[in-house]
Parts: sequence; C-alpha cells; structure tokens
Amino acid sequence: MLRIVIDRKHCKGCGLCVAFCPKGALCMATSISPRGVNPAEVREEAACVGCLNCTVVCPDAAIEICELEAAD
Amino acid sequence: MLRIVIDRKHCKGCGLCVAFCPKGALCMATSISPRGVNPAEVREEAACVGCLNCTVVCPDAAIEICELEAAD
Amino acid sequence: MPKKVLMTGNEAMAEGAIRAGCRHYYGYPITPQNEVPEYMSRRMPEVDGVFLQSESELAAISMVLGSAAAGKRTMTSSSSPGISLKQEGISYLAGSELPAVIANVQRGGPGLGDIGASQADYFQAVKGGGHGDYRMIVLAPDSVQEMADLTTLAFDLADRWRIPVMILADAQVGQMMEPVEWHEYRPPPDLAAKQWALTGASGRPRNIVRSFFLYPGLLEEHNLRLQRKYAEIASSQVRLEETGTDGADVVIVAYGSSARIARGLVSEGAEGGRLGLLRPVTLWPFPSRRIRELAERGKAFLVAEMSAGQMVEDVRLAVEGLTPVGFYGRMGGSMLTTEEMAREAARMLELVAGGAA
Amino acid sequence: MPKKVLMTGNEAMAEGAIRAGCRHYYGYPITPQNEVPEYMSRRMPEVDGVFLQSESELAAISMVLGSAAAGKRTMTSSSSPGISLKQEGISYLAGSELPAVIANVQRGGPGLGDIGASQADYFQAVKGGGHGDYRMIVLAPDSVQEMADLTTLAFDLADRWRIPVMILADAQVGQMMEPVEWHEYRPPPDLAAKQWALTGASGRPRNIVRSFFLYPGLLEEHNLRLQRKYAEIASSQVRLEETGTDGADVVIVAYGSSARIARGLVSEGAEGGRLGLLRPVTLWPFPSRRIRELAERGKAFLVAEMSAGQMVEDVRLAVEGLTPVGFYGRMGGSMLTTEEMAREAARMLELVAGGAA
Amino acid sequence: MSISYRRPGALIDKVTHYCPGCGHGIAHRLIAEVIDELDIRGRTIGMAPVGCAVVAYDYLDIDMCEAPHGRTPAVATGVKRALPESVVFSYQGDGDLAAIGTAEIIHAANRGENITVIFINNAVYGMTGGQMAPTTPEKVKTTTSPYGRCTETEGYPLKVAELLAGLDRVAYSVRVMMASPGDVRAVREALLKAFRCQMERRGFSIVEILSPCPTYWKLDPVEAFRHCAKEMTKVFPLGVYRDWEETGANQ
Amino acid sequence: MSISYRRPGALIDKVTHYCPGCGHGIAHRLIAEVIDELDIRGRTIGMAPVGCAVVAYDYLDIDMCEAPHGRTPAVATGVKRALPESVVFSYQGDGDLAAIGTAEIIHAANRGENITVIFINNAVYGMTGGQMAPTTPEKVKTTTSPYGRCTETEGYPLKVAELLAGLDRVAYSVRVMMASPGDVRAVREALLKAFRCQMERRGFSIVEILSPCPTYWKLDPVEAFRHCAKEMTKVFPLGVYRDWEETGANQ
Amino acid sequence: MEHRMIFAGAGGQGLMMLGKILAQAAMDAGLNVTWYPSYGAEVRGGTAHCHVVVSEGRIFSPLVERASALAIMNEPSLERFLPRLRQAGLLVLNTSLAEAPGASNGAIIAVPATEIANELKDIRIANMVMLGALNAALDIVDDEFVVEAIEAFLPGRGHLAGLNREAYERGKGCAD
Amino acid sequence: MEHRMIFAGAGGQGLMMLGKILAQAAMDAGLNVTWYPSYGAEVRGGTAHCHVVVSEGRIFSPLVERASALAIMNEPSLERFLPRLRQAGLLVLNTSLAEAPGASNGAIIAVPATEIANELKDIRIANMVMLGALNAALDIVDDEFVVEAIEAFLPGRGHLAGLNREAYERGKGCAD
Ligand SMILES: Cc1ncc(C[n+]2csc(CCOP(=O)(O)OP(=O)(O)O)c2C)c(N)n1
Ligand SMILES: Cc1ncc(C[n+]2csc(CCOP(=O)(O)OP(=O)(O)O)c2C)c(N)n1
Ligand code: SF4
Ligand code: SF4
Ligand code: SF4
Ligand code: SF4
Ligand code: SF4
Ligand code: SF4
Ligand SMILES: [Mg+2]
Ligand SMILES: [Mg+2]
Repeated sequence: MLRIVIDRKHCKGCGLCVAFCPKGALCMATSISPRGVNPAEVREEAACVGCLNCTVVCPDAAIEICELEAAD
Repeated sequence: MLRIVIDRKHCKGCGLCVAFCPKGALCMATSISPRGVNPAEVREEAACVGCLNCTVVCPDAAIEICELEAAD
Repeated sequence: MPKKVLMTGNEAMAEGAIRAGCRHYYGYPITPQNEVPEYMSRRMPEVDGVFLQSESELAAISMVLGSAAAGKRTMTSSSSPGISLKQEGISYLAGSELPAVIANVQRGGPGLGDIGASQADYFQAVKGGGHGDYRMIVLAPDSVQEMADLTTLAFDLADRWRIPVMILADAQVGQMMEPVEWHEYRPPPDLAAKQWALTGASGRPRNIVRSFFLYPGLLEEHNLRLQRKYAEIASSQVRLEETGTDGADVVIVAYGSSARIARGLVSEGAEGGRLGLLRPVTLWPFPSRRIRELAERGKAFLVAEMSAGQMVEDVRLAVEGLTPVGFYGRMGGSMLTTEEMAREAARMLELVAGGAA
Repeated sequence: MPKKVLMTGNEAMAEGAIRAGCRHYYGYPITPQNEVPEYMSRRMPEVDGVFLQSESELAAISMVLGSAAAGKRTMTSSSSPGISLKQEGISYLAGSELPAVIANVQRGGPGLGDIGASQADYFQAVKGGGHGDYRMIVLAPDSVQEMADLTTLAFDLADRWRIPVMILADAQVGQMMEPVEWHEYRPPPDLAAKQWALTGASGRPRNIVRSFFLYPGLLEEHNLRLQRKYAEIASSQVRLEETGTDGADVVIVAYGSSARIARGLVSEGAEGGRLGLLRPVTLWPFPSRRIRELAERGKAFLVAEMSAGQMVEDVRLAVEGLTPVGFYGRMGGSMLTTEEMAREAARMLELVAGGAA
Repeated sequence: MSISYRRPGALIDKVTHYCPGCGHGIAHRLIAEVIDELDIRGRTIGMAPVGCAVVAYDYLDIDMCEAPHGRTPAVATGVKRALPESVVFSYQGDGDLAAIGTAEIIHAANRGENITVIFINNAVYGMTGGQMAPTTPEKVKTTTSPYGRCTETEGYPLKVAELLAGLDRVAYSVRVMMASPGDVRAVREALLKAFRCQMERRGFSIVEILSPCPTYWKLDPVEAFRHCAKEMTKVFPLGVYRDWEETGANQ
Repeated sequence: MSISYRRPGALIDKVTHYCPGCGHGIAHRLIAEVIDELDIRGRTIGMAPVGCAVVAYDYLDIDMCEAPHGRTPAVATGVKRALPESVVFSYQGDGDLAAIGTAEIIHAANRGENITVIFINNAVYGMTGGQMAPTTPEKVKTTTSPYGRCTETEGYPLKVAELLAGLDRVAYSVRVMMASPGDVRAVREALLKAFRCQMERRGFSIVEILSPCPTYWKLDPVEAFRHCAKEMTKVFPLGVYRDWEETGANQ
Repeated sequence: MEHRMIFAGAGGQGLMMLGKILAQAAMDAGLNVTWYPSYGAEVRGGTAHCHVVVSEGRIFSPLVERASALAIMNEPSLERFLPRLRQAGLLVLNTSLAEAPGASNGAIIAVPATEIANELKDIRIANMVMLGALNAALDIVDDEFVVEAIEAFLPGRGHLAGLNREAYERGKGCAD
Repeated sequence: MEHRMIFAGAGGQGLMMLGKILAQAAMDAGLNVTWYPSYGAEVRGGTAHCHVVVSEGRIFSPLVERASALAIMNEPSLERFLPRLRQAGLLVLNTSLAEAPGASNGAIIAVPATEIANELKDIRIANMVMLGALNAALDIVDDEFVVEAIEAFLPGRGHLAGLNREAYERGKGCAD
C-alpha cells in the first residue's frame, strides 16, 4: 500500500504531477489552497504503482510517497 | 634594369629582406644609420630579379623597387 | 493642446530620445529600467532606427561609443550595477569628447542590493566613477514629463558640448506612470555639424577619435582643454527650480523623486511658509552659486536624498559654514517619507531659531 | 639591521602581500603595475600560493570575491582603466562585507590617457566609483618602503573590518626603485577567526555571502549596519604624517608621490619654516578633524595633487571657509614640480599675510 | 513504513518564489538529491547567479555565495582555488552564462577549472521580465524581440554545450532537458556524473539543462514541459558533447 | 620608368614605433595595400585596439577610432550599424580579442555583424611587456608564466579561428601566418577576401594572423619569422575554417 | 478630492494591472493621476503592490504613505499594508485568501474574489472582481472609463472580454 | 653630495638598465638612491628615460627636474633633456647618434658609444660604454660595485660578461 502526501503549502498547482502520472492517481482540486491556487490532490491512492513520476517532475518537492507495510 | 631604393629613415635593420632575397641582392650594412641600427643595403642591384620578396616581408615598407626602362 | 498619454517614466525617456532624433540605442536588461529597451525594441524598427540588445553593459557603452564616433545621436540606459560596469566606457567617451546619453535609473546598493528607488549613485555620476579628471552633464528628472523633456535636452547638450550626458533617475521616476504631453522637437538652429565624426575620409583629411596621448605633455594639454570646456559649462549650464525660497528660513535641497515630497511640503505651506525648495535639475554643473547666495542671505538648508549623504557634500562646499546644513536621507532602496521630512525640516527650523536667539 | 633590497614599489607591494599571508592573487596586466603580476607569478608557486592571470579585470575582482568568501587573504591590482572595470565588483565586495586588497597604481586619464603618474582617481577611490553607499579604506603610500608596509597593513585592516581596502598608488611610487627593509610579519593577535567564511557547512549552520536583500527594509538595515561600521572606522582609523605644521602659516596637504615634493620643500626649510606638510596616509577615512584643528589655529592650506582638484574638496569640507585653501595640480600624467609648488606656496603665504594685514 | 520518496535533506523546507511549473524548482531539488546521495553537504559550496535563481541559497542547505551577474564561474574559480578539496558548483541562467558572462565561462572552461557548472537554459531572461536571451530561438517573440528574434541582426541562438566541448580541458559537457519524468531522471544522472567528474579531479564539467519557463514562454506548465522536447531540442540537440570517460581527456 | 613596388598610398610616411621585424608593421602595410586596391580609402573606418597597435591611426590614412581594451568589436558594431555603407574593420591583438574581449568577439561573430576582424595573434601581450596571452603555447615562458605555461592550471591556448567558425553567422574565418614571402602574400589574399566578404554583405569575417613578436619571443626577426611556421602552426594549424563561398553561408 | 490607494497581493495576482486600468480610466476622465509599482524585488514570487493616486489637484509624491483605500489580495499583503490605512479609509479585501481583521481604521468590503474568479473558471481574474468592488464603493470614475481601459489593457476578444467584464460586475455587486 | 641624473635614449638602447645598475651599485656602496623610469607610453619605440638620484642624505623627490648629469643616447633625447641640465652639470653624449650641442650648461663628454659597441659587434652594449664614461667622470661609486651590479643584472656567462666589462672599460677611456 502506498501513501501519497501532497503538501498544500508547497504545491503551486502546476499540474505536472497529474499530467505525468501514468495511472491517473492524482488530479487537480477544484478548491482553493491558502496560496490561492487549485492544488494537486490524490484522486485514487489505490491506483498508484509507486513509479515516482510525480515526485520526479514536481518543481516544488511537494509530494512525498511512502510504502505502508501490510499489517500482517 | 631594376632600381632598389631602401629608405634609411624607415629601415630598422631587421634583416628580413636580406634573409628572404633569393638572389642575395641585399645585405646588412656595417655602418650605423641615424636611428642607431645597421640598416639593409643593396649588395648587388644587378642580381635582383624583381620577385618583390623583400618588399613583401618588410615590416617598415622601407623598400621600393622600380623598373628602369632600357634606354633604347 | 496635445492629447496626454499615460506612460512610465522609462517609456517617456525612450520616446523622448526618439523624438530628439536618437536612432541608435544599445542596452542590456536590468530592473528598474527594462521598459526602456523594451520600448526601443518596438519603436526603433518603426523609425528605421537601430535597437540592439547587447551582450552586456560593457558592449552597450562601447557600441554607443562607436555610433557616437560615427556622428549619430545614440543612447544607452541601465541601472546601478550596470552603470558601474560602464565606468571605463564613460571615461573613454569623456576623454574622446563624444556626445552620448546614458541613463541611470538608480536602485538600491551596494552590490546586488535590491530594486527599490535610490539616489546613492550621485557621487559616481557627478564626481566621476570612472578614472581620470572628467565630467558629464548630469540631469535629474523628477516626473515622467521631465523624463521625456530632459532626455531630449540631453541630446542637444551632448552635441553642443561634445560630452556624455547622464540622466540620473531612480526606480520611482522610471517606473511610475503619469500623463505626458508631447510637443514637436526642433533641434537648436545653431548646433554645429559634426565635422569631427568618422564617416569615411572622403574629400577631407581623416578624422581620429581617441583618448590616448602618447607624447609627453599632450595629455596634459588635452586635459587643460577639457577643463576649460567644463568651466564654461559650469558657468552657463546650471538649471534649477526654486519654490518659495524667498521667504523661507530653511531651504530644502532635493532632486528627482525626493524633490516631489519636498515640493508637496513647501506647496502645501507646511511650517507657515518658512520652508522653501531648491531643486537642482543639473546635478553637474551644481547650482553652487545660487546656494551660496541663499546662504549669504542667512538661509539654512536641509538636504534630502535617498543616500547616506552625498549631494549634501556639494551643498556644504557651497555654503562653507555660513549657515547650518542639515541632512535627511534613507538608504538601500527605501524612499523618503513626507512625515520624516517634515520632522527634519521642523528640527532645522528650531535649530535656526535657536541660533538666532 | 636587516639587509636592504633594491626593488620597485610594485614588487615591494607584491612581496608585502605575500609576507602578510596573501596566497591568492588574481590580476590582468596593465602598465604601470605589471611588476605586480610578474612578481606574483614567480613567487606564488614558491610559497604554495595561487597566481592566476585572469581573462580580464572583471574576472580578477570576481575571483578575489570568491577567495575572500572562502576566507583567504586575497588581492588584485590594476591601474586606472582596469580599476574602472572593477567598480561593480568592488561594490559587491563592500556590500558582501568581504575583506580584500585592491591596488590602483594610477596613470593619466581619462580614457586610455597615458601611462604617466596621476592622482585623478581620488574621487573614484574615496567617494565610491561603484554604485551605492559604501566605503573602502584607502591607503596612500609615498615610498617603496610604504608600498610594502601599507600593503601588509591593508590585509590586517581588511580582515578586522571585513571591508575592501584600496592601495591608491601611482606610476611613480609603483615603478620607482628604492631600498626596502623587511621585517617579520606578525598578525595582530586579536584578529577574529573568519566564522562567516564559506568552507563547507560541516558541523555548523551554512554560511551565505550576499549583498542582495529581497524583503522590504532588509537592505536599509544592512546599510545602516554598514554606515555604523564606517563611522567607527572613521573615528578610529585615520592615519597621517605631519611635518613642521606647528610653526607653519601654510600647510601643504599632499599624499603619495606629491607629498615627497612637499616634504622636500618643508624639510629644506623653504620660506623660512613658514610651510608645513600634512600627508594623509589614509585617504578614507580622511584626516578632516586634524585639518579642521589646524584651520581653527589660523593655518591656511595648499592642496597639491596630480589632478584637476579632487582631494581639495575634502580639505575645503573640513576647513569650511575658516582659512584660505589653495590648490596646485597638474593633470594627465604630468607630475608636480618643486619649482611650481614653491611658487604656489609663496603665493599662499602672501595671500595669508595680505589677509592678516 | 518505508519511504519511497521524500524531500531531500539538503533542500530547505521553504516555499520557493518560482512560478508554478518552473524548471528552477526541479533543478534545485535534483541538486539537493545529488548532494544527499554523494554525501557532500558539508563540503559543497554553491554560487548563486543573478537571475530568477538569485536566492537559490534560500533553498539549498549548503554554503553559498552570490556572484555579480555573469561572473559566476570566476567567483567559483576563486572559491575552488582557495579550497581545492571542496565541491564547487556554479548555477547559471542563459543571460548570466551566455551573454554577460561569456568571457568568464569560456575561460573557466578553457583553464579546465575543476568546477561544475549547472546551466539552466530557458531561452529567456526570466528575472528581468522575459527579454531575449542569447539562446532564444529564431523568430521567438520576447519583450525585447517583439517582432521575433531576427537572425539577420541578432544572430542564431548560442549552443553552449557544443561550444565549450571544443575546449581541450573540458571533461564533461552534456545537454539534457526537463520534458518528461524520464528526461528529468536523465538530468539527475548528468548532475551526478558532473559532480563525480569534479570529485575525481577530471576538470571542468557543465550540464546544460533545457528548462521550462512557463511564464515567459506563455505556456501552461505542462505545455511548457512538452515544449522542451518538441521545440527546444530542434535548436538545442540533446547529447553528450564531451565525456572524459570516453575521450580519455585529462586523465 | 615603371614602378614595381611602392609604399601604398593609404600608409602614412611615418616611422612606426614597432620593434624591428614586428608583424604589426607588415599587417599595416598589407591593410593599406588592400584599401588601395579596393579603392575604399574614403569609406573605410578602422578600430585601433589597446595593444602595441594602439596608435595604428598614426600610420593608416583613414578615419579611425580607438576602442577600450577588448571592446573593439562592439565599437565596430556601433560604427557599422550607424554607417552600413562604410567598410569597418577592427584590428586586435590576442589579449584584446581572446582575453578581455572574449564576450565581444563571440557575440559580434554570432550576430554576424558585417565587419572584418584582423586578429594579430603573436601569442603574447606585446604592449605591456611580454605577459602570457590566452594564445601562448604550452610550456612557453613569459613574464607571467616564468615556469612556462602550465596547461593544468592555465589551460591550452585558445584557437580563435576554429572557435568562431562554429558560429552560424560567421561568413569567413581563416588562419594565415607571416613566415615567408609566400605566407605574407597569403595573408594579403585573406585580407582582400575578408574585405570583399564585407562589401558583399556576407556577414562576419575574421583573419587570424600568426604574427612574429621578436622582442618577447626573444628571437631575432628572421628566427621569429621562421618560428611562426615551425612552432606556432603546431598549435594553430593554418586553414580556412569557414568560407561562405564554399558553405553557401548567409547567401 | 484625492484618492491615495495601495493595491497589494502575490505576484501574478494582477494587482499592477488593476492599478494601471484604474489610472488610465481616471486620466481619461480628466483627473490627475500617478501609478507607481513596487515589485517584491526582481524575482517572481513575493508580494507585489502598486500605489495609485487620483486627484483633482496637483499630485506631489506618487508614493502612498497613508492610504485612503486599500485593495488587498492575500494574508501577507494585509499584514503589511493594513497599518498604512488612514483613519476612515476603505479596505477592500479578498476574503478568499485573507481573513477580515478584527479592527480596521475604517470600512471593510469583504470580496471573495478568488472564489468568484474560480467560479468563473479563471482564477486570474480575481483582480477585476476587486476593481469592481473598489470603484463601486468609492465611485472614483464612471464605469464606462473603466470598461474602456480594460479593453485597452486586456484586449480580449469575445469570451475573455466578456469574462473580465463579468468579473468586474460581480465585484460591483460585492460593494453593495 | 647628491647626484641627480637623467639617462635617455630610444626604447631598446638599454638606458633603464644603465640606471638600475648604477642605482644598485650605489646602494651597495652605502648611499641612498632612487631609480625612476619613464617609458614613452606603453609602446615599444619612442624615447625612454630614467631618473637616478644618488645621495648621502635623504632623497625627497625621485623626479629629476634639474639634472646634475645627463647621459644621452640620441638626438631626440638630447633636444628634450638638454634644457634640464643644471648650471655646471655634466652631459655625457653618444656622439654616434647625436651631435654635440654648441652650448651646454657645463662640461660635455663625447662618447661614440654606438660605434664602439658596433666595433665590439653588439650594438646593444652602447649603454655600458656610456656608464663607464659617466662613472669615470663623476666617480659616483667604486668600479667594483658597478661590476658586481652588472653581473647581478646581466648575468652573462663567459663571453657576454666579458663584453659588458669591456664596453664599460672602453667608456671609462672616453672620459679621460
Ligand atoms: C550587471 C547587471 N546587469 C543586469 C542585471 C539584470 N539582470 C538580472 S537577472 C538577468 C538575466 C536573467 O536571465 P537568466 O540569466 O537567463 O536567468 P533566468 O532568470 O532566466 O533564470 C539580468 C539581465 C543585473 N542584475 N546586473
Ligand atoms: C582595461 C585595460 N586593461 C589592461 C590594459 C593594459 N593592456 C594594454 S595592451 C594589453 C594587451 C596587449 O596584448 P595584445 O592584445 O596581444 O596586443 P599586442 O600588444 O601583443 O599586439 C593590455 C593588457 C588596458 N590598457 N586597459
Ligand atoms: S508514484 Fe506514479 S503512479 Fe503513483 S501517483 Fe506518482 S506518478 Fe502516479
Ligand atoms: S507537480 Fe508539485 S507543485 Fe505541481 S501540481 Fe503537482 S504537487 Fe503541485
Ligand atoms: S626583388 Fe627579389 S631579388 Fe630583388 S632584391 Fe628584392 S627579394 Fe631580392
Ligand atoms: S626588411 Fe625592411 S626594415 Fe628590415 S632590414 Fe630590410 S629594409 Fe630594413
Ligand atoms: S519567470 Fe520563468 S524562470 Fe523565472 S521563476 Fe518564473 S517560470 Fe521560472
Ligand atoms: S613588442 Fe612585439 S608586438 Fe609589440 S611592437 Fe615589439 S615586436 Fe611588435
Ligand atoms: Mg534564462
Ligand atoms: Mg599579442
């Protein structure tokens, strides 16, 4: 299980992560963040395959991803 | 007949004309010119074939050459 | 009456130059004067002029040198760090007696500083930031209209005296917008043709533009000639504005943006009319004689400028201790305020009253 | 007594720097200071130092900025046109509070001028040829020995005050040879370690060397801090030499090469001891207070410099009209002469006598 | 819980002043990642240029120095000569490097100065408001080329990676871009290699990065990203123009 | 009586200040010859550099302008843009062109400025007393490279003709030398062609001339001449590096 | 009558343009006017603001030390400029990004400008919303001049022109 | 006793070296000394000259305004510097390249220095001939110091050292 954390303070809503996510796991919010933009948000965490494309292109290092160990 | 005129005012005695004359028509003077150098001088005008090597290399445009018409 | 146009001071300067017949502009971007090259890049092609964004400020001032040597009205503009880079070139222009216009839209320093308005390049402009004994005529506009008008004047002065002329502006007067009125430019009818210009030595002896004087004594002679010219300019070309100095006890001396604040104080009758304003329009030549006269009539001075205190030295040199000279300044891109200036003026008035008592 | 060595002023300056621990020299050739880079190119490898002939003066001053930022004693030298090119970099050094030594071996200007001795870059050095409100400490050697000693001092002052220090010399003092005595250099024991230097942020928070202050008010604060520092230097670091001023009616004020001529006149008792000499060793801070004292004691002044009149303004600012201030100068690489100086001094003495009568 | 990606330690937790989608942000992050990976935070010294990245020191947690516009490689030279054991990089825009700083970059490269230059080629002057850069492609309109760059009077865009590769003491010269996740990964590899080049004392290394400036390209960030591949590479072909590991230069 | 050779009319009858055997003298004479041949004395404007040739205007009977050190191509640009019908050349030494003036020469060339650059490469700073130049060959001793030029710290000599030939708007870039009468004749041809290039509005032209400086090469004039062919060409191969007539550039 | 105004927000929020449009409109209406920008340094982000003075009389300093009106786009700008508001001055505040202060020197007009712009599908036209509210509240110039100035500075064809116009009208509505 | 001297000639004639050697010798002999060069601008040709002051007392200006002695290598230098010779001063003149003036302020020593050097097969050592004549005439320092200084500045091995020495001696002969 992957946990995607998008930092609304850093995100400027550029949309690069959304555009380059191969799985459509992310989308742009319709809401406004405190800095006055529509930030990226997680659309469907389960779809994420951990390719890290989103973190690679993010100009603001606003995305962190961690793997949650399956509670076995 | 070629007439070689070396201007002692301009000549700095570098020796290039002498070195590059294919016919040995020129030489360096042992006398001192007013500017304190041993200037080039004509050794044997008759040897000159008018190749103009000397004028071509002279850094001080100190040599002029003219053809004297044979008095016919 | 011609229609007014709303434009920035930088744009007005550019348009003023073009109307004065400047067809060769060379510059390198730097805030707060980017509107000048940007405007020139649009307008020059329309008037068959040359706009060239140079690779640097050094190249720009050198291109100006070339076009000036060729006899053309030519100009460059920059802001503080960029003007520092032009100092060698300016010294060459002055030494070669070439007419050219150089604008400095000053920003906060030293170093990279910031992009706020500043007047901390006064010394550089009037005392010579470059090497050697030379002068530029230095004009200090205080409105968008003057950015246009003084630029036009600058070209006439440059040509008449064969001297570089600097427009010493600042971020405020460069970037603000105000309505401008345009009038038709007419070159002074008595301006001599540039017979010294490099145009090809056809049908005349060759011309040489130079500042290098090899043989002993020649450079000194050249300098003496320059100094005579400078003396003539100093005695004939001072320009200034006075407001309410007649009845004033304290005269505020301020130029450019700073003068606008002072004019507000004086015009609105602060301190019951005991304040006056003397605004140097030419920073070199400096209105020393007029300041001296006012000092001899007992008036004290408050020098207000956006610097640690530069023009104040020229005022003190003129006053020579006859009356008190106060100073109010701010640095590093911070502008003067009406409130603080009023406070300093009041303090000066007190001092004068105290001295008189 | 250490053995004396015959060397040029330029070489003495270079050796003085090396003895003061300077291991990073960057420069670009220009007459009349070529002996400095030439000497450095031989000596630096011997002491494991860095000599680098840079591609230009701009690069040289920037390399100095880099090595200074890294905490090293570093130096560059040039002459008038080259120093004009360094103005932006100097403003950066001052704004970034970096210690560095810059020598200007002045030649005739403006422009390319000639290579004779000159003092026409005084304004540039002491008022700020670069942009913004900044200062350098300016030292003016008048002998080959002082070229060595003041250069050594320059490094100590630069480090102590985190300020660029300029050695303002001229072609004469740079190129002449005189015997020099060398003493062992001991760094001042109270000199603080350079904790601000860029050495890699290992085991401490990172350091930043900058002159850019983005947020409103920061640059002003920075400038206020700089001005406080400058005020401290001004009140504590004035250096000067006086000869025979006590009994004098006219005090000649002269620095560098020009002072040697004046010293000759004064020492040889010209005009019956009525002449004295005040030689500023620091041009900034300027010995204004001492000059003022002498003026208050009724002494008149003759300012002698190889320029159209630059230092004379600082003397007049100090004297403020209390006593007459005369000026004797020559320009464009021409040196002052004993004869002319004597004549000018005699004229001043007459003027003073006339005034007293 | 294991972490797949997190902000690099050498990147300060501060929101940048860059526009949304700006390549500078990505470059900063990559530099921080590389510093972390090589574990050289304590001996890396960076030069911030005059340009949009002027306050790069607000974001990178290392010792940094500001350089006068264009003199960045000369300042870096001064630092490196003073501290040969440190890792020194200069970070420069196209105005800084290819216009006002042309002499400094050519001579630093020619000397084989053992520094790393990170060259953000966004084909425009960002900081000053979108003026023409020496790298602006033909016909492109900017605020100072309102009719489009005219090669007749303004010349063609300068190709820095190629130009410097012609100098004998250059050890590594490469052009990469930011146009897709894969391309950004290639940028990271290039940076890693350039730093390694310096640490192995191979001489001068430069990484030219075609980098989006959505604001002055007047494109949205995603379009700008794609524009790098589609348009910029027509003028600036990607490639390794010099590599000491292949040519054996300076070994 | 017919004249086989006489001093060109565009050369003033004044003894030059150059050292015996100096290449500057030859270059001046050739320029004057070419001006005479093309009959352009009345529309030629020359830029004198700062260097041994600083008073070139004392010898050439044409309008001339002095340029600040290294800014020669920028000054020439200003003149040419002002007077497009004139023939403008800049005359530069290796210090002027390849050190302090690197940015100006590269950008004038890159713009394809329609001027002619005459580049006297004598591999040393003559005027200031024999310091190292950017073109000084490896291991050569000068007053500022007393142990010989060290390529480790000072790099290799810059090859200007090659470097500029890589720029798209350069129409003609050639390297010739002064080593024998034949070589000097080739220099003359190159100058003729470069001027013609400008007169036909082909764009930027540069003639790099390997030129003897007997004084600082510490060779007698004849040895210095031969040294051009024997040693200098090892570092600086002669050749036409760009020619609009062959590449069809800028037609 | 003299309006001394400061418009402030983040870079990119269009405050400069707001000021220019108002200045142009006022000049066209025959008033004296100055517009003075201040960029948060020559870099992108940061706050940007401009000073606009509109007056029937002569304008001395274009620098607004004490403002008769503020138009504020975000929190940091509010913090910085609120202290500059005169007694009885007007604060037009973008409440989408800044919280109305407990106390102000005068009236406050709350305008959810970014939200309105977001609704209109272009977050960048929040400035026009602010302009509408400001001019409606102070009646600085007739709408026709403003509309003309908008056309002059933002020559939007069709849709965009309509959008700016709509935003302006929505802003006016907020001032009621 | 103070000697204030000017040595002048064309660039390349070795006048600077002449001055340096004398200055070094004088310093080694325990005298005070200054040497001050003046190049005819930073170019090759033209005249070059230097000022040398040798004194038992303190030296103020190194610039020689009125010379107690001149050593002159050519015509242009003679024209320029003869007026600077003091009353009763000494002129050492290279008569190979300059004609002795009709009137001088003092004694003239005529030295055909270039011819002597030419005879010695190296025109460039004319300066050493001049030095010999000058020192012989004025007895500024003992020969041993001069010879040592020549070795120091012109470290000629074998032949060359001998040549300089010989030129110096020939010059001394001219002063008789
Ligand atoms: C000497 C000097 N000249 C000009 C400037 C203005 N200036 C600041 S940044 C810049 C160019 C920015 O372009 P670039 O280097 O491409 O960086 P970018 O902003 O695009 O990243 C200029 C011209 C300056 N600060 N100093
Ligand atoms: C700004 C500036 N820097 C340095 C100098 C000193 N300078 C004069 S000529 C020259 C270089 C001469 O070398 P080069 O260009 O190769 O010409 P050459 O004399 O060899 O023909 C230098 C460094 C100067 N006059 N101005
Ligand atoms: S890691 Fe890959 S799949 Fe997951 S959100 Fe990011 S881009 Fe999409
Ligand atoms: S790439 Fe980063 S800044 Fe851009 S939208 Fe995604 S999270 Fe936000
Ligand atoms: S023309 Fe030829 S043959 Fe005649 S002298 Fe000259 S070089 Fe010799
Ligand atoms: S080449 Fe010319 S200068 Fe040289 S020796 Fe011959 S004539 Fe004289
Ligand atoms: S202007 Fe361009 S380069 Fe600068 S921050 Fe914005 S997007 Fe980045
Ligand atoms: S120093 Fe060299 S380049 Fe200069 S004039 Fe002498 S020989 Fe020619
Ligand atoms: Mg850029
Ligand atoms: Mg050379």
